[in-house]
Amino acid sequence: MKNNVLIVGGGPAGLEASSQLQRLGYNVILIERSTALGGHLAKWDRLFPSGVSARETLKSLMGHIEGVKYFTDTEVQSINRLEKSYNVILSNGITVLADAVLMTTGFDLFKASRKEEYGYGIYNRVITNADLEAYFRNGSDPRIDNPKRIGFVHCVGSRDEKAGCRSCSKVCCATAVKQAMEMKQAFPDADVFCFYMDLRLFGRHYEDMYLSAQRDYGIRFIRGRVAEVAENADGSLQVKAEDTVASKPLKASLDLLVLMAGMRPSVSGRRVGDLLEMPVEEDGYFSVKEGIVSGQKSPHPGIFLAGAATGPKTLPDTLADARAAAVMIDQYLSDVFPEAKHYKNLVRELW
Amino acid sequence: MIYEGKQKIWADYQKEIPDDHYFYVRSCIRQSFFPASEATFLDITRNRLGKDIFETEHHTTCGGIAYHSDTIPQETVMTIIARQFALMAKNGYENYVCSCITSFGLYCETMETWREFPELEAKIRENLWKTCKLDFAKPKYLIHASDLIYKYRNLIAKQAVHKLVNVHTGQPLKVVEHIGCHYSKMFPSKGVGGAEYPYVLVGMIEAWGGEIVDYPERRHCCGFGFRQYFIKGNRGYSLSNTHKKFESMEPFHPDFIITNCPGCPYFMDRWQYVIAESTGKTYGQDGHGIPVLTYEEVAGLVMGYDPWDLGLQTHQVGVEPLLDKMGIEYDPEKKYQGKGGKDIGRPEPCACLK
Amino acid sequence: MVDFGFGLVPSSRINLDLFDKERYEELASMEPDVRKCMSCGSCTAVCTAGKYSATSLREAIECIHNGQPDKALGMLKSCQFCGKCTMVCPRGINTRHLILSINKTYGEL
Amino acid sequence: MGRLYDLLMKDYRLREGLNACINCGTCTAVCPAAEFYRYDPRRIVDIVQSKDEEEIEKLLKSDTIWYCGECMSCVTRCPRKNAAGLIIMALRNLSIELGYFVESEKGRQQFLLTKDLCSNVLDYGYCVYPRRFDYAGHPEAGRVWEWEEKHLDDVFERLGGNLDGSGPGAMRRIPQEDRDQLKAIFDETGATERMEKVRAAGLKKAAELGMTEEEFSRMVYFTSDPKHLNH
Repeated sequence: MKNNVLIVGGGPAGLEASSQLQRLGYNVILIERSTALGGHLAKWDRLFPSGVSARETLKSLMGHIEGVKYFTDTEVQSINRLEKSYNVILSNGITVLADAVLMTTGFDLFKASRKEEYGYGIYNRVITNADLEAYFRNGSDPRIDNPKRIGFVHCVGSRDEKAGCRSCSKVCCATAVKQAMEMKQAFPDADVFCFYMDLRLFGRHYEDMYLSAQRDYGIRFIRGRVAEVAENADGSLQVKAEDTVASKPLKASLDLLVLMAGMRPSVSGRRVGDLLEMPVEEDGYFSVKEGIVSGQKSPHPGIFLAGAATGPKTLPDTLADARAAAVMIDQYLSDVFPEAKHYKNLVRELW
Repeated sequence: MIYEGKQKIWADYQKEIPDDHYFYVRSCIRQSFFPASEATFLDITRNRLGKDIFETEHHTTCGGIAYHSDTIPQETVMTIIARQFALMAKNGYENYVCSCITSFGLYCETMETWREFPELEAKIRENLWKTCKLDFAKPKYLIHASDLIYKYRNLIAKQAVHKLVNVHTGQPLKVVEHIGCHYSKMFPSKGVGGAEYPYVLVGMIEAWGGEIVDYPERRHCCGFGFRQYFIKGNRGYSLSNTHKKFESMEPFHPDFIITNCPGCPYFMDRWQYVIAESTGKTYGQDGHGIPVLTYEEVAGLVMGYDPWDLGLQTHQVGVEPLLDKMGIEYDPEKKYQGKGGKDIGRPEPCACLK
Repeated sequence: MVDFGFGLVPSSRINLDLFDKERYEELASMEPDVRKCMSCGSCTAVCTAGKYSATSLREAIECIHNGQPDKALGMLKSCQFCGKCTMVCPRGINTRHLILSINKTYGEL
Repeated sequence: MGRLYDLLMKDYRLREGLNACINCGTCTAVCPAAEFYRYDPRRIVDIVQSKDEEEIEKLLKSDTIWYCGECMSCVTRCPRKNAAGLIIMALRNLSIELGYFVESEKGRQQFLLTKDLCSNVLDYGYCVYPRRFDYAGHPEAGRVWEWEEKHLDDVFERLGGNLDGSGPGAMRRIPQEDRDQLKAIFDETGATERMEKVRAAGLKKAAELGMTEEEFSRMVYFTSDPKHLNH
């Protein structure tokens, strides 16, 4: 008999874990609440630092899940803990007896309109990082009309206690630098400004990206958080910040302002977490059993976590986390269901 | 500008404003420079709308201006405030409405500080009894007088004699709003519409037929700055901040400015005069300034009060072009007359500002 | 004109709209590395002239980017071209050549 | 932790207003004073949280802390829920308590502010009193105020005011018993002591400068060194 593993959330973490667990000889059931697999990756155009296509990346992830049973437009309705496993009823009426559950519920993008002073949804030429990716994908957005002066605001809904989100979203700095260069490619004679508090370009090749943005694209980095945005009579934007390096207030007129909306804990993921009585930390993300040595284990036996469900992560972080979770789940099931071992070995020989 | 976006935010900041029975507290600056505005507020609410707005001669300044000029300790201003609250309770009221924005902000801050530091509240309670033999009390509802006119805006519209519409073109008048800094910048939830897009004045203008124009420096302070005005050597600060606002609003050609803070209309009116007389620059049509009105004055005009009963003659920027646009009849001869037509002369004309 | 005993105060707000792009491109053509500055302040930290005068290459570059080249020139006028800053710049900018190029580009202002 | 910092921490406004600052500059970006004075509220918050005694003492004796207009625009925007405006008020309070305010040109202005505003409150029960707001000292109040000042009683009567009258109304005469209570509050809560302290420190400074009180007051009221501004 095969062990069932239920994976909640069909984003990159869910996809990667599905393919790994399937290869390890488990019967994987993947559910996704939206109509398509892929999560935020499905909405992105190119990925930092190298600019590879998000479409291609998603395609290769999808390429490894043949045989995985997945249901889209499907949510968890109820979960009951049995002696060794979980009895899960799905919104599509199907009941799953899961020997292990993996939460890959990901993140929500911060609702930029909550930073009222930036005027997203009020001033016509204020957009978000997600809007810009959509523009790169389908090439049109009425708000982007050959802009000559473009601004990027880092830390929108990150490192902001007023907005109720203290944590850093980890990916916005690199995304801003990437998108700034892409806009420069699209509009070569535009002036591009990035307003940052700290540039957190920690990953491999990220610093090169920053250097290139300065040296090759002439992008101007200004250390100061944008304090206020307003609309001029001609429809352009007036942006206020302090240039903290010069210790002086600064203003600029811009044709387009891009808000780097940060990561927030997934609301629907939290709903499933509540069904499982999964503890969350102050930042709203799920707690793990031990942060360092087993960051994929939840405090409950048989419940595992991967990806942004346990805090902001880059895509490579997320995929690595998913693989680690697969191994953790394999160890767990091997201990709890030793009788299934023989079958698993057969499957593994097939691969 | 996407109007629906603002509506979403306004929906998030709806504060509860009781319909009736208020203890009314005046503003030092409004009384000194716009006494008719407070008289109009009381006449509209009491006589036109039949509300119970109680005033006692025993209330005083809240001490806010002295406090924000750093001349009296926090404990002093808090005890004066406690005294005002106690008078409210003593007279059987629990709804407190104040005419001053500095007071309003200070009341909010004081109550918040008391909530956070109960030992301080206890100390103030003790001070109050020691000094005034009054029992400590807190208002159930604390609102600014502009909140109340906002609340009644549609009742006022029903009695409207004039609309905020240019009778010659049929177009709504373009209005710029200026919210006093201490209204909601410290406590966004205490203001109608919040801190970034306050609705308290916008709501009035919309209800009375005008059109609000947003401009980049809308949120910027008028520049009063307390000590920055009282000391002559500092007035450049005050002047320059108003100048910054007018330079920013100029391209939008507003017909007038509506304010809810006692100081702002004085400064935005008088600094236009100073800019005109010292640099020759004016911001209204052909040499005129842009009239800066209190919300009581605007409500009064809409309800058909005589402009000179509203005290519009005490503005340095002439309001006649606005009255003409609104089709309001007025007698230029009566503008500067005292009670019963008494001749008390008239101001000297300005060299530059019309 | 009436004298009120006070008047408008000059604004010190940086206005990025005043940034002179053409002239900056001239500078960048002479010394492309100007774009690489990340305002770390190493140059200013070791600057000998900076100990005795308001000399700061870090601030000068900032001023140029902020459309205030005259201020930038002021901050460089006491530079002795000792070259210490070149040794410490983590981005490997030829700072001496940069300073010369700044003076050349904006000097005649 | 140093002495001055401890004294500051006694002030509720500092306890309310100071959380860890990340130097993002949103306060300075919208500050009305930062554009027209040599002023950066972010730096002040940073100095206070550094707890550097020397730096804090410099601050307390400097013009810098007197540039703020207390509009509190900074409070709305801070991502760490700091209130630069409240921190400034606490610094000013301590500068006055320690008598440091007379060391700076802007600080000395407290000498006049305290005298004028407090006497308005105690004598009339108002912070502002029209008969004490003279056109000569306030030419910017306009030709219209020049006229109002001459006919104050008539103007108030015309506009439904009650200048110095009995009963309620605008600018009424506030009954003696109520002003007595204000005085009692001043005595009990340290305002009277504050007034005397500020006056004494001001007069001492005047003497140091070899000036009479009138000369000192004139200097304080009129002078503003260009060094405060940006060039």
